[in-house]
Amino acid sequence: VSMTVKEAINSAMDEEITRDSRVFLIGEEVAQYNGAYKVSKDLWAKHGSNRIWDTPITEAGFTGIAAGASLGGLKPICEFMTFNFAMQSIDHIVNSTAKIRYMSGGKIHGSIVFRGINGPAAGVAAQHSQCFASWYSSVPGLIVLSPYDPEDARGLLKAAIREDEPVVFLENEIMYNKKFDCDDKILDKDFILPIGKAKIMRQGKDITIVAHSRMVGVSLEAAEELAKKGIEAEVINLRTLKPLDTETIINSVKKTNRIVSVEDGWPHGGIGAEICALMMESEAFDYLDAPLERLTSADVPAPYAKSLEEIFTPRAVNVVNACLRVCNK
Amino acid sequence: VSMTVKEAINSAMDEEITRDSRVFLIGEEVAQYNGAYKVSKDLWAKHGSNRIWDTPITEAGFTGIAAGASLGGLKPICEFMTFNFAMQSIDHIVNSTAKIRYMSGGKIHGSIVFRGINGPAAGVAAQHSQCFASWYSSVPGLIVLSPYDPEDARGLLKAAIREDEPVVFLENEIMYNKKFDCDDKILDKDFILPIGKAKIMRQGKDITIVAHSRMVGVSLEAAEELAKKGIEAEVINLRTLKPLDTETIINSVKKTNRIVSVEDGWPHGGIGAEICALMMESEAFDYLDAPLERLTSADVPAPYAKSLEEIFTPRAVNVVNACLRVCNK
Amino acid sequence: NFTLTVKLPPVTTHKFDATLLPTEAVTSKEELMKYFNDMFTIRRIEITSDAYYKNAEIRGFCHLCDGQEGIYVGMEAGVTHDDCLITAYRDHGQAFMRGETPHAIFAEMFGKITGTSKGKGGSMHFYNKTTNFYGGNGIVGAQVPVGVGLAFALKYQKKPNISMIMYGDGAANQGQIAEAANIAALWKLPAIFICENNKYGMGTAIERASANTDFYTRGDTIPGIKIEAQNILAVRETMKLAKKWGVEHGPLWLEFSTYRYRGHSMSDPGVSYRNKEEIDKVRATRDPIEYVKHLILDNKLASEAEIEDIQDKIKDDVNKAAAEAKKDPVPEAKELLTDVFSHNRKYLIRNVELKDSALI
Amino acid sequence: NFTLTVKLPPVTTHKFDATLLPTEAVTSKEELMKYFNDMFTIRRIEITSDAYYKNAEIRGFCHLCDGQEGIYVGMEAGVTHDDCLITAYRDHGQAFMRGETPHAIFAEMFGKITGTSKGKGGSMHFYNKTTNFYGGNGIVGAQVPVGVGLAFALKYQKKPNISMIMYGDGAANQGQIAEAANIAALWKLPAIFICENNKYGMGTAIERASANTDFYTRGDTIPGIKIEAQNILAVRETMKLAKKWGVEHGPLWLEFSTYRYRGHSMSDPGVSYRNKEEIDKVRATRDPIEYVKHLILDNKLASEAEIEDIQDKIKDDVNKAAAEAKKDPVPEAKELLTDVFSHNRKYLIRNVELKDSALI
Ligand SMILES: Cc1ncc(C[n+]2csc(CCOP(=O)(O)OP(=O)(O)O)c2C)c(N)n1
Ligand SMILES: Cc1ncc(C[n+]2csc(CCOP(=O)(O)OP(=O)(O)O)c2C)c(N)n1
Ligand SMILES: [Mg+2]
Ligand SMILES: [Mg+2]
Repeated sequence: VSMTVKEAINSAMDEEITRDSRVFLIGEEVAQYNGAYKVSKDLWAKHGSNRIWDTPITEAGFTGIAAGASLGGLKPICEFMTFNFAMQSIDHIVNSTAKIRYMSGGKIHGSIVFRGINGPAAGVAAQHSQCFASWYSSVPGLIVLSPYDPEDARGLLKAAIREDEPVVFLENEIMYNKKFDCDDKILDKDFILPIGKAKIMRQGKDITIVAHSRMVGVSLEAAEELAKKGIEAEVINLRTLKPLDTETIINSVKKTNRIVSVEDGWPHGGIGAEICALMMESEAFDYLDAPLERLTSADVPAPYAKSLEEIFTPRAVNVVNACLRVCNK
Repeated sequence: VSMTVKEAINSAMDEEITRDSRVFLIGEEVAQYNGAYKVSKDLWAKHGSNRIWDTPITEAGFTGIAAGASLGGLKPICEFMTFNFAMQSIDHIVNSTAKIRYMSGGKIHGSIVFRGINGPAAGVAAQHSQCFASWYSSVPGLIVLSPYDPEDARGLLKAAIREDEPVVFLENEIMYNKKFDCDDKILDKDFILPIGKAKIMRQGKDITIVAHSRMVGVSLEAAEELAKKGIEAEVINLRTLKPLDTETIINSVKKTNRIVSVEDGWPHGGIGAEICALMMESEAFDYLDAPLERLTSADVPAPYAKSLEEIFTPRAVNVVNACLRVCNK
Repeated sequence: NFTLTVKLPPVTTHKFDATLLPTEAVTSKEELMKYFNDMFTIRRIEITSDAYYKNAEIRGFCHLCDGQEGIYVGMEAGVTHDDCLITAYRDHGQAFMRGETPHAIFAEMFGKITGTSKGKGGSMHFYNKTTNFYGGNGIVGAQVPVGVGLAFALKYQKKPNISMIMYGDGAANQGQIAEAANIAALWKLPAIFICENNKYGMGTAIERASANTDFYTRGDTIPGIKIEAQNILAVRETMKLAKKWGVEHGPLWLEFSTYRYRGHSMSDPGVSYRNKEEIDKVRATRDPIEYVKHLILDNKLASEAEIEDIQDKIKDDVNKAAAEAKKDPVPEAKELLTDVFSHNRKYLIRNVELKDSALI
Repeated sequence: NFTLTVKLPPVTTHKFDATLLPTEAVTSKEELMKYFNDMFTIRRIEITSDAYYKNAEIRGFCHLCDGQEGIYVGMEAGVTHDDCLITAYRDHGQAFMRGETPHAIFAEMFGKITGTSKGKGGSMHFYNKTTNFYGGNGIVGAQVPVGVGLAFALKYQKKPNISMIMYGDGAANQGQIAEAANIAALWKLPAIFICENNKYGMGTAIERASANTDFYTRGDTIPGIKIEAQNILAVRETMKLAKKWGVEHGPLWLEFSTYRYRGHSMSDPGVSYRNKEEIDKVRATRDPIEYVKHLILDNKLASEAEIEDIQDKIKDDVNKAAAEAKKDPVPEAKELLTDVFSHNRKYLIRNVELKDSALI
């Protein structure tokens, strides 16, 4: 089946809202406007005002309300038009949601999905382009998912909604309208991907490339280039950022002995840094023939100008360069 | 001179407020109450209501106001009773302050210090114990400082206030009342420590221990223990977390060939992870005789009970254990 | 059955028809004795906490509520445990009224595994899911949107209940309260906003923190009522009305005039920003326990001696509860890593040293 | 010198003595011609932006302000550039009025190094430090506390100026606005809160977003005034008054009734949540440019032909400015790493590949 990432998210929500009466969608412009990016297209028309809720532009307010609704036994899907705006309400994600099971000794908890656009998009400049993958991954009590393609988006979003924990689900605007040929199995109403499991997108024996979200595509593109140069890269799509699928990464490195990480977040303490730590703290270290190289966005706020934006996030050429270096080529 | 960390912060503010009429202190209870932790003791009495401002309990409001005042040419010291509460206003630190120089092509900027208690304190449980060191360090446009002792506190806070950039200054409640014997030079009104420079607290040839804030003390304690076992640890007090003093760390590792990182933040993407990345991406890698081991707080919200809190953050025994392992002892 | 009719103190309203408000309340010996019991127990819990804190058996922040007991007892007399309750860190009174025993409350503050949150939360983090008590929140203002979310869940599930959302006068200026109020008003949620105006937010008097100190008007379009909350019957009657209003019409904004006898928390002597006379005056004229005690004595529902016996017994029970809680075991090291996620699936939870991590 | 006295439209107030408000304004040919020029220039900038956007020469978000030009021009006629100005992402009009040329504005949107922010900010991020224009902010509501901070700085420095803080009807519900307002009121800051009520926040009509749509009352204790802001003279007179009030008394809350002709941003056709008649009606009856044009023509200050010449010239100038901006160079790769910190000291700024980092 041919499907866009947006359609995958839309259909996953549609089906889960149908399946479980506790599930509802809440956010800005999600109902009557069909979503600022049309991700919730037709959901309001189909499910009505009791299931799809338009909020005022008050992130702290509606995130807290979604959190409270989850404590009260509902299963909210809380949409942020982008995760940049969730900085206004991050306290509710962390302090009202993630920590509450622990603080209450297991008595109180919320099952809730926080989802929306994360990371650099196209031409929207610094305030609309931040990647929060690593911040949320650092918070105990949160599960963090980052889909790449429609298969990921459907399978992980359904898993997230059915999960009994607070889940942060990071989407990518640039990927929304990308069409993929997908296996028909993903259409199954119960198509669920396991949380905590990465996917090997491409087998390879010479070097491991670890990426998530849009950077998986960039890595696959780089892998094609590398293949032309005789280097077979294994590309890992992390899918879950917290908890990381350390096993898949380690096993790959045991095979390839080399690794590069690719992300469009900032460098400091990013997913790449965490993978460096994994290399240090696991048996993978002994298999490394060369140190890991990180590719990240530049350590600057996202620029608007195309000439700069293009070189702000990792491109295939950067991945190729890094892999060549790591392979000593 | 004998001085507590609290006195160091207090005197640094006092002198800088005296020195530069643009500098003022703003925050909750900082004036008439002398600060919730008495860090601003006597400042209001001395400098008056035009320099020391009590705010309502509205972090988003007063942080934004401080940010705006800095764009308007003042030099605010914006105190958070703890950085946990700054999650309500982190958008202003990141989007209204850190990014603005870049977004305006260099036209607009703010010189401002955000300071307050960071990280686990004693018996205050999960919502009051979060370490934000790595989050802020990830944001381009911010300088992040983390003092350990009164020398650090005075020298770095003065540097921060005089700096032309937004600075996040992370204090530690447990350290506030710790008294240190300090060199008299720190009393100098112009005692400034360089931003971006770490300090070697203890020379050693066998292993490098990198830490910041309270964990420097824990590391020094561990180093004493290790010395008894014949291992000479070099303890690095990072002081500046962003930009990291990579040179000092690398040089130390070149000498010791072994390294352990210690922090009381959560593991994922922490300062330790970034140091792992530094090891991977610098010549230090070639000097490592063993992989780095990270010590961090456990990956759980901070517990209240003493029996759990004690083992939630790294203790000297953990540092000793890790160093012994890294030294293959 | 003997009943007593009591005149209620005057009330101020905002966009609310004052004629709907009761001017008197009917009560009974049984009720008054129960109120006395509950309020006095709460006060003893606080006094005992104070002592244990000073003895370093309770750690960190500890916010006592003596002076405000009438609110916690009065509220519950007007609603049921099917109505949700959420508050801030000053939560001992609510924890007790929502079914926690003094033993479990002390155990929590002592950091014992028998505590209401297994010792993981401490003084600021009491919860009781079975009685719909959602905490206990250390972040000023944060409980308010969360409480509106509880109201949302009630309405969504078509339950005939309200969510009672408590916050302080200092918290009142938090923008998220305005945000949540706006949504509650738009969606007509059964959210009862309750401002406990005890005149200070930490060391700041209301006039220095709020441009508008008429907290009952701060819901803007939401009708508001201000009452003297040192009168437990006023609290009770207001909550009865609020429950009916909330279920039928939507949000309501209450201001409860009260006073805290103590400093803000155990680390605040509470005397630098107000004078002793002020405190003494409230103690002498507006104490919620004294009010009920006088009703009992004046109407000869019990004798001084009987009241004293009751007090002694409560004092004794609370002391014993604390002493016993002290003997309970502390959480074992393995508890450090539990309760991050549910037990439905296993995740590796990392410990300080990686090798000590566990699949939980 | 010929002057013209114009009756101003009716005004609604909140806690403000309405008799203080002017009921008429005096203007001149010179003024009116300038207003016409400025407003028409802004409109042409927007129309031209629309065309370039559709041609993919402008990227990302682009929020046009046509329909609201009277506000930007009228405000500046009542204040000076020593008064601070801050707004949200719909900021082209303000950028022009605060001294940026159409060339520099287009260059910014085209991502050119000659843009007002070297192409780093784009449509939402215009600033001009020398004329005290502080942006341009993409985060709904965030500019409001920042603007109050600018007012704080003015008062701190004892300057006789105000800070004008613009936000939309949708933004009006942001809690941080309430927080900042409370502080502005407590500290009597010269902060003028200006709600541009254009009836919609993205696709949401004000009634669905705000329980209280009387935005001029939302400052609570802060006096408020609501005006018909399609009338440039009403805007100007209100700002004159606001400046005096702000410097002398403190904050003031203004609601400017206006309308946006376009969708929310270039990606919104703007017709699903409102109908074409509504838009056409405003265009026909409340257009700010038409209002001034009629004043000019009715009072024979210029002829139809003269007006048409002016329009042609502006159209031409703006077109040329855009065409020239198109030819400007884009920022070079090395600009990626500049402007993170000042140039006073050198920090290593990391690039995508570590090896490409630079000490800047
Ligand atoms: C967001 C946030 N800011 C600051 C604090 C510190 N703090 C805790 S309680 C408090 C005072 C609150 O006063 P009030 O709302 O009147 O409640 P009361 O303590 O009087 O019951 C402050 C400033 C906090 N916990 N959270
Ligand atoms: C905190 C935040 N939430 C959401 C958005 C997305 N957003 C941008 S503009 C807008 C609508 C704002 O409407 P209004 O305040 O009425 O201003 P107008 O666009 O009408 O000028 C929204 C929802 C944002 N930029 N920031
Ligand atoms: Mg109070
Ligand atoms: Mg609008």
